[in-house]
Amino acid sequence: MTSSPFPILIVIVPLISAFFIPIIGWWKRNLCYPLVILSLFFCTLFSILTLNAVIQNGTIHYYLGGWHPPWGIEYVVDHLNAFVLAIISFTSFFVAIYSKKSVEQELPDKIVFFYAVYLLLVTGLLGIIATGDMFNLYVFLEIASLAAYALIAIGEDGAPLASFRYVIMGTIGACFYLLGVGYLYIVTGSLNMADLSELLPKLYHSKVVLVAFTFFMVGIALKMALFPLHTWLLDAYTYAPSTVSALIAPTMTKVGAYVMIRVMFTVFKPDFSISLFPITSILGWLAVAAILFGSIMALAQSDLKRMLCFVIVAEIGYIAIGVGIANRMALIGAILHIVNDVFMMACLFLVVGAIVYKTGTRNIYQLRYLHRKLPLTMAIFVIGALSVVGIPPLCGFFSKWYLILGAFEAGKWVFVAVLLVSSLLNAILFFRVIENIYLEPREPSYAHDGGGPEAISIDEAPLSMLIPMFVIGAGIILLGVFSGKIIDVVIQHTIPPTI
Amino acid sequence: MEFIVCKYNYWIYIVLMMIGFYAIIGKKNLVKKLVGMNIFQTALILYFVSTAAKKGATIPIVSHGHGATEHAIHAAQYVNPLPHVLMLTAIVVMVSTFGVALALIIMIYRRYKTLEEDEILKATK
Amino acid sequence: MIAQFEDVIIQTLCRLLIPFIQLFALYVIAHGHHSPGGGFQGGCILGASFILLCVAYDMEEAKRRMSEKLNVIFCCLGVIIFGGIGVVCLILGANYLDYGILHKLLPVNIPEARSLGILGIEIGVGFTVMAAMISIFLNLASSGEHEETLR
Amino acid sequence: MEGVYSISPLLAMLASLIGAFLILFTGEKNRNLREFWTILASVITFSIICSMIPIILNGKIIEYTIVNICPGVYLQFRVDAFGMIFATLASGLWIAVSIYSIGYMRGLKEHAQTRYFFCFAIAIFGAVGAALSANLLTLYMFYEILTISTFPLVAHKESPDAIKAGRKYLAYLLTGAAFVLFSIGLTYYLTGSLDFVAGGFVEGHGSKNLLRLLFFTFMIGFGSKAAIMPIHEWLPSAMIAPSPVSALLHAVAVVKAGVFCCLRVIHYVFGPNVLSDLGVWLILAYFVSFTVIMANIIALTQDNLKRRLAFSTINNLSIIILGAALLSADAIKGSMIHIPFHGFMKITLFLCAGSIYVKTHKESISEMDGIGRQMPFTMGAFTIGALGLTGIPPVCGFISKWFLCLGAIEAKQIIFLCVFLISALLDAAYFFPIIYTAFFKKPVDINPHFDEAPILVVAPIVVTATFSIIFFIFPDAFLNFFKMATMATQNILGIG
Repeated sequence: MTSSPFPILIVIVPLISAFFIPIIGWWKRNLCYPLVILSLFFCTLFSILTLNAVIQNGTIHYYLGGWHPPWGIEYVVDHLNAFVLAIISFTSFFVAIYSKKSVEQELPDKIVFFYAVYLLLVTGLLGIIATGDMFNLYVFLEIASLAAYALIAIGEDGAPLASFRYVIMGTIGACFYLLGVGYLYIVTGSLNMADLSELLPKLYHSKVVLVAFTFFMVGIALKMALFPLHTWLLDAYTYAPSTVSALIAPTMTKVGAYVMIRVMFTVFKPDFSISLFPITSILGWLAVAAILFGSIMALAQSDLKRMLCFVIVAEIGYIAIGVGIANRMALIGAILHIVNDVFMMACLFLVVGAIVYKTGTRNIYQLRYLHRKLPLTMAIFVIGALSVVGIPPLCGFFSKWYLILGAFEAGKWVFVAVLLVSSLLNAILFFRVIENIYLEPREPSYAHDGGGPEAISIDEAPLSMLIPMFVIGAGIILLGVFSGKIIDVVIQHTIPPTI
Repeated sequence: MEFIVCKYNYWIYIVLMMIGFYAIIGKKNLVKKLVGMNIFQTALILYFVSTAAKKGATIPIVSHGHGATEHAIHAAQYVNPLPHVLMLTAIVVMVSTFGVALALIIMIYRRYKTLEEDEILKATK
Repeated sequence: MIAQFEDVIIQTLCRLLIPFIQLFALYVIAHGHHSPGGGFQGGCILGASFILLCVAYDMEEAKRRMSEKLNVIFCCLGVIIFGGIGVVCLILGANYLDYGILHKLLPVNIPEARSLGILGIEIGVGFTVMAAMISIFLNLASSGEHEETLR
Repeated sequence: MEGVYSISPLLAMLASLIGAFLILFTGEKNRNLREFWTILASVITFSIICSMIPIILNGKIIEYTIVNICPGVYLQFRVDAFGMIFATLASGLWIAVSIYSIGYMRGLKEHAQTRYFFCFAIAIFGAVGAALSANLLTLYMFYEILTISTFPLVAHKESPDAIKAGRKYLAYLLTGAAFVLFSIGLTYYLTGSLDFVAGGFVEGHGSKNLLRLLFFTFMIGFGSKAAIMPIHEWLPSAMIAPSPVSALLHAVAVVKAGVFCCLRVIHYVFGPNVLSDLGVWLILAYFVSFTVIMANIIALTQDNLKRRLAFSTINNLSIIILGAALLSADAIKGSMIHIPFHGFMKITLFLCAGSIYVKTHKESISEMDGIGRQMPFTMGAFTIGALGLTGIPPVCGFISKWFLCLGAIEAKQIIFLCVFLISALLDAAYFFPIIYTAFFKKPVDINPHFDEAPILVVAPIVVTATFSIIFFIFPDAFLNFFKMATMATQNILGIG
């Protein structure tokens, strides 16, 4: 049976290009960058076409090698997949465009391998999302993680150690996931997600299934850096090269969140994950801890990138809180937040990369007068920051809105309070930075001389950095304004019908 | 008692896994941590392979051509190949993880001239 | 890191053994699709033969026979062969890695096309595994300096 | 009520938004062009909004839907009489304040003027958007835009004090916004709808106690912007901002938006029936009465002119909310027309304060001896505004206060009648000394000759002061504030 080849092409295009790059790199090193751009462009194109096809005709199944499930590996692209695929490939495309100058500056002699591993990482991420097979998911998870370890390790001083810790934690997470797969396999004899979801309901009271589910949740929580298991994230993302953080920070953890939603609501049915086992309430409270911890710890940071890493911990908490509340509104919020967060984090980390590229510092207190030097970059930073704070027309607000509605519906007032408090904490967080950038405190006596450090003139980041930042920034606004449309067309189909 | 003895393979894998886990958490030397990680992963492989074990069964290959006399055709006659295949893939993944981790350790060693975690932390402070 | 001494017995034995090891590796690769063996195991053996060369002589000798550049190219080539065969299937109108469709290209019937397709895959896997083995060994043995010569 | 589908509300919004970005991109290099954009945008916005007045007066409602936000909630504009009052006020005074700002900013050679004009335009965008919103979520969106865009204006001076004031401003308003968001979420959860309905839509949803909670979280949220007493502290601090900004904060956009939102909640979310049923109106009324009196007493003690005006603003805002909370027809009408009338009078006062600052760099009342002789136009306008706020007849403040008092009597609440009267007395007690100081005290320095601020500064002051008087004689002049307030009141109370 042949069907639309897009699901496999999305994964295969970056994979093969990844291995062409070293070969081409030796021949002509300058060709690497165009090749990466080209392949990711096709990747984005295919994933958008897939999304379109899914919206029009429903779920796409693709059987690798023509083997039908449950024997062969199946790629299933439904609304949730297609949407996340489009977002991730879109982001990685623009981060790749952005990477040129930054990589030339930070890693001048590793360009060839950088791009090869970059594409491998994208392959892994897209594979995780596209596949419909539990074990295949594990393989892609490890491909993505391995590429991430390598990319993080080439960062600045503390990077190798941070990366090593990430290796240890990530491997444990992956092993737990694999154990979960093993347990499910011995009770059902299947690895296919759709097949499993049909076989499992009869076994819901088996302890083995319960243990498998627990292993899944712990493993995935490690990979997505949910609160008590987030420690690897901070150092790793802080010390990674700018481009790498800009790619990994938005995507990796969000893909983890996607896997969690997939396992909880596709492989296991909602009536198992919600009613038979108190996992949702555990998740909810962990998420509360994550949000508060992340936001408060972020306040204590003077390194902009590290602060954003704590913000990621909090943002993951948002997604987890939505899954933890587990009603329709909250899930819409959680899935919307996956998308929004990819954009917001990409935007902020890209801006940080541009700041580092231009000034070489990430210290919040050394950013003064930067709005004179990098006016556009800073404007985009403000957009991203306000979105994280949750100012309405920007996308960050809408996911928060749905989460709050969901929490109301579930009668979980504490969650509502936490969501609101966290947006206040975020406001403190980002306005502290904005204030440092934009306001130029001076002695009152100089208040009216109309002067200031006029010597600082505009010295914007190069165009190859500005365009991606601009696109992502515009994306934040558009995602916000059209969030209702997105939910109508895509997200509402991703919610399991029994919720 | 029967619970323990009859499922000895699971117990072994759990014990191995915990040894590995202990090494990851308890040891300060990075290489020992790595070894712990490997034990952890190996325990997993053992677990998978042992689930597929079957007494008196043969390999799931239909020999042909070279005058084969016996085929294992019924499922009871051969061991389940799938866990082995999965583990083959998992081993590759684990070897690559191991390789990456070793490369990282070399980088760390070059930078700090030590592999003891507390000394590294002291050096970075 | 490897001690720089030369032992005539070891070196001679290795010189005798290595061709046979490599031949055996090729056999394992070539028979992977219908008997125990395959690209993975064969690739490992092939890689091991080079590692043996390194151990018996020194790394320079091994690098002379298998330069790093060539090694990386082999590594990439393997994956490209693998993926390429899949893409060829895709182009011919079947699913990815559905080798049966290769009968359109090759003068064989469908089952044989399947068999040949898998053989192609095994060869690709063999290349990559061999290159990866050598690369890991060289990296570790040179405590990471190997990669610096790659630029 | 009949709805008309028209793109005008969107056009009005776009005019100010595009204007803002034109200002930003023109930048410091071409100042005249930049300020031309400001004026152009304000005039266009104002004229588009005015073009909608006749339709509203015909008893119709203008609607325009942009996009669906979540089930049952649209990003939507719906222009009714009450929204129209605020929209005309905000956009109309924008013209005056922009002209004044040009004079003020150039007069003082302020820094970062582009940022100033940009944020100003965005703030007006937010205020007009809030006025035209059809539902709570749209309202919240513009409310937040307004909050954020005002922050750089408050901290404009960038002195440590100004930055502190900016932080305080954000802390109060964003906390308030969190309360608002909570309330909006709860409203949606209880009713499944967020659309404003004259007379309220929460009736019959949720338990009484839950509705009481909802009402108070709403009031805390929007009250933070309307500076009701325990949460008013940011407003006097924000006086550190340039005078046109203070005018914006106090008369045009920010606090008025807070009051506007409060009134929207009182009359278009809850409605008089529910409120009297719940009994919360009385609590709110006592609360704001306290604010009315306290603010005036504190104002008496202030020497800084702008701080004194700030407390006067707190007082007037609470008067508006008190009127709305009394739930009687005249009180509602009075409070609604007090929004624009107070706007015109207060803007006059603030612009006067700014004008004095431009010319003499004086901020304290005690330094202003005899300043009226030096700046007769400014101080004349100041006198008109002060008389108006006290409620003395030839100025429009009398009309709104008259209706408020009538409303208190109608509601049979003599206490609140007393509150109105005492507050008027106290108004007199702190405004008249200023007038006395300005005109009758001997100037300290010996140059009492005529020396006015630049024409661009004085002209808007004279215009707004003139309008304050015109509105007394013809409350319906030009913009039909009175008719619209009457219409809105009738809709709320379900009469006619």
